[in-house]
Amino acid sequence: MSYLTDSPLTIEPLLDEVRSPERGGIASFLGVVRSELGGRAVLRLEYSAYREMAEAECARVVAEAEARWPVKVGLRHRLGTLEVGETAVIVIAAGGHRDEAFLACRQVIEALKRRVPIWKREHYADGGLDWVDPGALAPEQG
Amino acid sequence: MSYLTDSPLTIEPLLDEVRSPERGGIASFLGVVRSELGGRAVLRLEYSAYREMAEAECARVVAEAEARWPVKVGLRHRLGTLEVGETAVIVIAAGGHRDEAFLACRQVIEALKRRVPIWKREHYADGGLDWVDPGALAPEQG
Amino acid sequence: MVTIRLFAAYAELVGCDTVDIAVSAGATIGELLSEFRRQVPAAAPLPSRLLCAVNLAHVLPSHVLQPGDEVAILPPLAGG
Amino acid sequence: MVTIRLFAAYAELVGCDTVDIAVSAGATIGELLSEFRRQVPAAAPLPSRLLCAVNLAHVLPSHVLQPGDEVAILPPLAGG
Repeated sequence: MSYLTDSPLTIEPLLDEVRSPERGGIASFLGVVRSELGGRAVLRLEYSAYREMAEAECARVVAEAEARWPVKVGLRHRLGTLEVGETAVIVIAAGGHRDEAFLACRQVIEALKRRVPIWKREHYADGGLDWVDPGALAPEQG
Repeated sequence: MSYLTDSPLTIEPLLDEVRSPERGGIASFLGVVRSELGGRAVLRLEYSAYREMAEAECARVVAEAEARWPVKVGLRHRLGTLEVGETAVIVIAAGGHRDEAFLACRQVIEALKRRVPIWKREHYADGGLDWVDPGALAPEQG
Repeated sequence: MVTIRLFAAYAELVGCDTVDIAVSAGATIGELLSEFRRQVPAAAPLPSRLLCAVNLAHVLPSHVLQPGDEVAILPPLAGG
Repeated sequence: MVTIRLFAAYAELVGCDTVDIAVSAGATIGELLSEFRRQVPAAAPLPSRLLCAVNLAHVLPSHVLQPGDEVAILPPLAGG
């Protein structure tokens, strides 16, 4: 099983991986390529990663969430070139109740953004091209 | 558009209703029929509603979330007989960023459970049959 | 005369989906519920606090009824 | 000799994916980074604080290197 993929992401297959009759609450998050960043029109994004470490760090993030809450976590991040509107990441947390599902889902996407070595380069409509540094954006951006 | 349906729920069509190039963060919640409640094995659930009011209240819940946060909300609740593992409700909140998506999604499922006139009767493996009263369960149940 | 709609567990307990209750003009939901309990013996097992809706929206017991209102008594909600 | 892997913006800036840096046995990541800046002029534009990983896990500058470690310098993370 790999947390990274070069293929388009859809939620149903990942949902099927975490569903079970004991898990009545399933929270999920999809990160989608937005059409603008910091006021500039975005055409597409190129995601790259330190693949071996990203896989290892995703596994740790998932294991930590599953140890902290009674949930099963599904996680996939896409790499390569993504057009505006395409899904870059999916996190799913399935638990007995919605509290733990929401908390674990949120925790995993926050940890992924903070810890997993993935980078993106944005291609702007004005012809520009920039590596994205979330720390350089306004706090609520990204 | 109706918030209630008698057909099986899948997330993709509802996702397509709320996706847009400006909405980079999509949080969702699926409520699934659990195999046990209060220690008793459940076979299936029968959902019924005060349909006209449930539609009106769902519309109010969605409008309130969309007024409070910059999000587009999708909401569907299934009625009729559902087997264990089937999806009873889907909430999706799509926003520019994940904060508002998570907050709105959580708010809508909490408001639905508190305000929308829907009822369920559980059929147990031991042959019993009970109307569910979430207030009579332990606080974190349901 | 006000028609009260009943649902789910309460419709089963009382044995019908609607009941007609005679109340004076300008009565509140609280007064309607008192009349309902007096005129319908099968309502005895219902809890003392009842959730009510008028015209498809939740209301408090102090809500004053208008002619033509659609009134409903709602069992504990269990959606989701 | 330690091989440092570079990625994304940093690989572009420095102009290569790996650089070999000579350090003494028992050096820390902080000492390796100082050597890296001294031995590789192209590293000058990199920020003063650099995120590092050893053997596929994040480490602090005080981390002591072992023979055979896989060392990486990571640009600001931007997944999701």
